[in-house]
Formats: sequence, structure tokens, C-alpha cells
Amino acid sequence: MIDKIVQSMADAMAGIKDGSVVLLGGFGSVGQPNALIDGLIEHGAKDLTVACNNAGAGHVGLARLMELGRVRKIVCSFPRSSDPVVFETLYRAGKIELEIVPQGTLAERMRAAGAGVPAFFTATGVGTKMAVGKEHREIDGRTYILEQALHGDIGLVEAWEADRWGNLTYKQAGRNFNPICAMASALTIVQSQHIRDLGQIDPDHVVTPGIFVDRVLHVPYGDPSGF
Amino acid sequence: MIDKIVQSMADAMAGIKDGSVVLLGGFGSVGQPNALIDGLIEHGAKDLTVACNNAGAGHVGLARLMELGRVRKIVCSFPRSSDPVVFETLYRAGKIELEIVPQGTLAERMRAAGAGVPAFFTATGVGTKMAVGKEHREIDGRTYILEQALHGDIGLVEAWEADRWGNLTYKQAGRNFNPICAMASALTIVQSQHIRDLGQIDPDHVVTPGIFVDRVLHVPYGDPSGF
Amino acid sequence: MSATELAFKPFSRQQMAQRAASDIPEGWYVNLGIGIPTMISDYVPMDREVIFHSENGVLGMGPAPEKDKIEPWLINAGKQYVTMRAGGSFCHHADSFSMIRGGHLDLCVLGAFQVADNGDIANWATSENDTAPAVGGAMDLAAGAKRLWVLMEHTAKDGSAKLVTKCTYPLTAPGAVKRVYTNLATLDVTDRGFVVLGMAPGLSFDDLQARTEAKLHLPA
Amino acid sequence: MSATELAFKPFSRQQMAQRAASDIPEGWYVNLGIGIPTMISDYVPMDREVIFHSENGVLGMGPAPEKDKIEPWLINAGKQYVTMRAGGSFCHHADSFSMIRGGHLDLCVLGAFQVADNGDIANWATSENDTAPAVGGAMDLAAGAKRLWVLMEHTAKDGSAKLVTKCTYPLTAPGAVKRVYTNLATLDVTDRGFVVLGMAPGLSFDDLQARTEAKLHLPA
Repeated sequence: MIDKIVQSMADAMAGIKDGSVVLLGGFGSVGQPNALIDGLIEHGAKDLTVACNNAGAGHVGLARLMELGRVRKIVCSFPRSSDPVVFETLYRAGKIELEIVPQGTLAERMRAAGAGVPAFFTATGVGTKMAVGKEHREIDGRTYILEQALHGDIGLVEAWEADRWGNLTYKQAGRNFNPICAMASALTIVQSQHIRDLGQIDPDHVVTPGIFVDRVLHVPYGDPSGF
Repeated sequence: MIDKIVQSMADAMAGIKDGSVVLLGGFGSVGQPNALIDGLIEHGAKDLTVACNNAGAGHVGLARLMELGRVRKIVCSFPRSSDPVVFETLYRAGKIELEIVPQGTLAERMRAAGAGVPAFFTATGVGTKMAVGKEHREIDGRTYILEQALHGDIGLVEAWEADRWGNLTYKQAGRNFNPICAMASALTIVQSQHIRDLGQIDPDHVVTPGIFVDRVLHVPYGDPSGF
Repeated sequence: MSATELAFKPFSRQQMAQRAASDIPEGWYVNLGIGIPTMISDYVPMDREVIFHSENGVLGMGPAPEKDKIEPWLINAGKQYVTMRAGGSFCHHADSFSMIRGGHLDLCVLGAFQVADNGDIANWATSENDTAPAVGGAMDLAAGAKRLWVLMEHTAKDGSAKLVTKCTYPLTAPGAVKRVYTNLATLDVTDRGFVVLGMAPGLSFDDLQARTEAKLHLPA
Repeated sequence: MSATELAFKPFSRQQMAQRAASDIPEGWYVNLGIGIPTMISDYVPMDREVIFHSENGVLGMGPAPEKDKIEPWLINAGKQYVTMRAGGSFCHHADSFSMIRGGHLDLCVLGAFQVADNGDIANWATSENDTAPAVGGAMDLAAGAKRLWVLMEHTAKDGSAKLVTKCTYPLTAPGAVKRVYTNLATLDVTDRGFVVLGMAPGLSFDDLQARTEAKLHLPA
């Protein structure tokens, strides 16, 4: 019997290596795999590259991971937040590397990694400093730049429902980067609010099919407004 | 009030021009916009390029459109069918042009068109005659070829449910090429088995959001096994 | 210029949003940037159906929720709580930006630091050496939407011009802006440069030109 | 070779499918090509959970339906009616081929006209000048799956070899095949070429070599 549901955070984090590229779902405080990020802190992996939309807020979650010196590089679109002190302090001190990527290019680079597309052309960023050093090409009268797939060694995902095959649904704006983090990562680890019996999720309503998921941990934390 | 629902086939087909590129949803007999194809025949547009998975069967639908001499070129992955006589006769007589595209490349070319990606690299077809004349590039030790987006002037789509904003769901394997035809086409015309009131389709279950849809015609034909 | 400054009344932020809102027809798919542009939706009546999109996979947003009706999972790209209209839908980030990059949005309205008379926009960094500039979805939106409008103050806080001949701040996108709504005027970006469509009451064309680095034109 | 032909018993198609099925472990995501490969699923017991994928956006297929339980919208890539297991899901064609192209399938099993000892496979056209060759998803599957196995007769109907040193038919993908199941043998494709893992009862290595153009090897 396939059972991707793990019973402990230690099992969820097993085998994560120093130097990993970690893709994080979430946008704002919604759809963030907060428990898994705490698990990653506990696990102790270091020298990480983390890709996600923001660069952490306050002193919890991703900000805490950075504060502990575990993150070598952040790939994100928006390193500002309501309380970006940890990132900004590290960045000014030259203790963390930053790669700024337009949000849509970040999303498409993850999707491309999951879809077996190593590189694609986009108009986003043409004529800006984002285009410096990138291959340019005119196609049908418009100029585009070439962007590369962004693969994760580890994907941390938050879902609303999951079953033992790893099928996932998301709640409202909690979907955001989660499905593409799942498909782009070699080892995809999910925290899910609800665990459903196999077959309870309508096959027409599955958003992330289990083929993109390796481990599921049940983390029923309620609503995200407290984070 | 936005109302994409049209009341007649003539309204659904209005403005389709000779020389259009037409993308067709459907795979096998499932999810085929049969009524819309009949409407296109009735409409009379000619010199069409049609992109879809197959090249028609028997003497109905796409095969009939071809038989009437309206199709200049077929872009498809699998021109064979249980009864491919129309296509094969035209093709041998040099009366129709054929572009064979691997099925996944066909799908991704449509998705790319909808997503604003003019070209992408893929490993599919490398080392085969599909790669002849295409740009090759080695990325991270593997060889890829460059494929171009495939835009439709017209997209013909079959849905299970639709509302007046053009939101769509599909039934089971009826999804297939339909969502990507919708997003890749400048004018997307849908036949839907069911019309729902706005708000009846759960926002988490919409598969094709109305932003990709222009017109919806109610065609409650029952099940596809008769086609 | 203290004399002329007394002689006219700049548009308030509400009026700027209202003017832009009145130019959005029913049926358009529209993304509103963080800040003043977000206010535009307050001035589109519910019976003129305009479908608002947010980068984080939300299509068909309605007004802000009442405090006791907040859905904690329902936020926009500015991380504010929003509501969904009947007919709304959710999608993931790559699908959401497919709508943007694929040219499916009829309109995006952004704030800006500078707009040049060739349509260049600078709205994400105020220095080439910004320590950690935050671009978000601005470049995707500026390059991808069918139309880009800008809603901003006519001049910077220090009085310097924001409507310029050449952006001095890092670009968000070249040649993208089609129209600018400021607290002093509405301007189209055309092949001739900025064309003034309307001005704040009491303001003269010369007054406006004095506050604008780029050359202004009257409609042909 | 009439003497040796009497001395052994080739595997039936059922046995070929059964042998391949027995090598598929629980938990694999597997795409089965049209023809004999489709039969493999009949030999995977339901309690060994293998998740079958079809190109047309179907993941988690079960056995063929009973005649009175056909779901008309539920077909596989071979256009046969199928069932869904609990845990199955549907997606669109681009997402389905993302699973394929993105390397998420553990295994694809295809039929073939020829397989070369460097792993080249030819399975879609029998001539460079085929009037209207039909490729379907074969190239995507051959290039994309983590492993490609081939299930086919050992020789063509005219007796010519299908396990060759170089494919003479148009390639589906170069260097893709990892294992071949025929009616005479099971062979791995390795750096050394074809390595024979097993043979039909009564068949000798020399008998097998006589029916194979490419040089055969014994396991190291």
C-alpha cells in the first residue's frame, strides 16, 4: 500500500542535506508551510538556497532560518516585508546572497523545472537590469530574454487536504506557489490541514496530483491569520 | 452585465475569418466540440489551419470540414484514426498540408502561446526527424531543441459546465486539450453541456477561468459515446 | 509659484482613483497595483462588472470584507483581505502569471516613481545601487498587460518632476505606459509624447508644463 | 532452424506482459503504450499499488470497466474505456505531459519496431518517406520517463531482427531504452549493449543470438 503520510516531523525532514535548494510555497501569510520551516530549523540543514516570493518577516519561520545562518542565498521577487530586519541586516553585512527575480518569472521558472523545460523566453524584464547578461532574441517583432528552469532539491508545501497517495487541494489564495513548488522539487514535503481517505477528493478537483508529492505530514493549525 | 453566453450558433461563429488558425479541443471522441465544428462547417470559413491531436475520422466533424476543402493545413500528433480516409485521400493528393508534432510538444506549444512564452526548449524529438532544422542547445549536459508557441485565432472548446463569465469545468478525460486551446486562442468559443448561474461553480474548482473565454453556447448533447 | 499654487485645486487621491475608475468599461480584466491604484476598485460600481485580478491567483475580487467576515485565506497581492464575487476563481502562481504574461489582462494600473514620454516606467527601485530592491510582479505586469496606466502624484515630494524625458531610476519596463493619471492631470502617452487629456480645475497648461520635465502636448 | 524452433516455447503475449508486470514495484507511476504494453496492468494485482498514467490527463487508472459500467468520458490514450481507482485524478494535456517531460514517470513501456543496442528506439514510422506518420506521445514518453522499457516480438513477421546494431527506421528517441521484453528473452540495455537476463524455456543463448542482429552478452 502506498502511504506517503509520515507520522513525525523527523520523518518528514529525513535526509535533507546541507547545500540543498529549497523551494517554499506561500504568499503573504497564506499557504506558508510554517510547521515544515520550523522542522527544517530543527533538522539543522545549512548552506541552503531558498526560493520563495518573500525573504521572511520578524524573527520566525524563514527569517529565523536566516538568522541562524543556515541560508546562503535567497531567490525571491520581494525581499521587503512588514518586518524585514533579519534579511536586511544579513544582506547589508554581506552574509546572504540575493537573486531578485520578477514574480511571474520566478513562478514560470519553477513550473518549467517541473515540466521538463530547461529554459524559455519571456518579455518580462526586457530593457531592465534584470535582462543584463541574459540572452536576448527577437521573435515575431518583439524582444525576449531567456530564463532558466529553477529546480528544487526540496519543496515545502502547505495544502488544505491530502490523501495517502499525496493528492492535494488548496484553500482559496493558499494555492499560490505551492503547486509549482511541488512539481519543481525532487523531494516534495507537504503539511496538510486535513487528511482525507483515498477517493474522498474528487478526481476532477485534485490540484496537485500525488505524482508530485513524496511525504505528507498532518498539521491542523487552523487559520493563517495568526502568523 | 457581462454575458458571454450566446443564443445561436450563428452568434457563436460570428466573425470567423478565412485563413484562421483554429485550435480544437478533444481527444478521441471525448471533449470534442462537435457542435461547434458543425457550426464552423455551416459558417463557411475556408483556408483554415487546424491544430488538434487527430486528423478526423469518418466523414463527420473535422473530416467533413477537410472533405469540403476548407482546411489548408493540419497540425497534429496522430493523423491516423479508425477511419482516416478523408485525411489520407487529401494528403496523398497533395491537397492538404501536414505538420506532425509530438503530442506533448503540441500541448506545450499551446500552453506557451497562452502563457506569453514565445519559445521553449524541450528534449522531446531530439535525435529524430522532428529535430531537423530546429535550434539545438546543450543545457546542463542534455541536448534540447527550441519549439515555438502555437497561437490560435479561434479556439473551439467543449466544457461540462459554464457560467456567463465564461468559467468552465470539464468532465473526467474530457479536459484534455480544451483548457490549453482556450488559453492559446484570441477568440475562444465554448460549447457547454450545462450552464450554471454565476457563483454556482466553486471558485476552487474552476478549471478554465473566464478570462480565457469569449463566447459560450449551450449544447446539451448527452454523452460522447455516440460520436 | 506660490501665486499659481493657490489658483488651482489638485485632485485628491480619491479623485485620482475615481477618474481612472470611470475610464474602465464593463468586462475588462484588470490588475490594480499596491497603493493608490488599489483604491480604483472602490469607484467601480458592482453593477458595472469589472473583473479584478491579483497576482497571487485570485480572479474576480470584490470589495474589502467587513471586519467580522474576513476569510483568512483570501488576500490580494498587497496582502490585504479581500472578498470574492460570484464568478471568481483561484489558480496557482504560474497560471496567474500566464494571464499576465500571455496578454489576457485588459489593463494594469501601477504606481510609479517616474514615467518618460516614450512610455518607459520606473517604479521599483530608486537607485541602481538599491541594496535589496523589491520588484514583485511589477515587471511582469508592465510587460504583459494589454494596457498599462499609471496613477501617481504629478511631482515627487521634493518637487522634482516625475513625468520626464528619460527615467533616471531603474526601469520596470520600456515603452509600456499608455496613460497617466496624476493629481494634476490625465495624460496619454502617444507617438508625440505626453498629450494632456484633462487638468485639475484652475490649472493652466503652462502651470502644468512648469511642473513637468517632458514636453506636453494638446490633443491633435 | 526448424529443429531448434521445436525445441523451445516462446513466451505468449500474456506471459510477456506478466513478466514486465512482475518487475514493477509498488508505488511507481507508469505509462503503458498502446498494444501489448497495455496488457501489463492486467497482471499487476490491485493490492500492489502501481499508478497508471495516460497521456490524455488520466492518472490512477484501474481495470477495464464491465460493459454496463462504462463511463463515456473516461478513456485512455488508446481510446479504450477505463476505470479510475480511488486516488486517481484528471488534468489537462499540458499538465499531463509535464508529468512525462518533467521526468515524473518512473516507467514507460512502449512497443517498438526496432531497438538498437545503444538504446535507440524506432516505434512510430517504418519509412523515412511514410506518407503521414503518426507519432502521438511516443517521443515525449521515450525522452521523458525515468525508464523506458520495450515490450515486443523478438523478430519481425518476416523473420528480420528487431534487436539491431543500428535502427533503420526513423528514431523515436536516441539512447532511451533500458530494458526489452520479447517473446524470447528479457534483455537490459547496458554500456556493453544487450545483456540477456532470461530466455524462453528451452532456448539456448546461441539460438537467441541467431535471431538477434546485435551482439548479445551474458550478465557480468
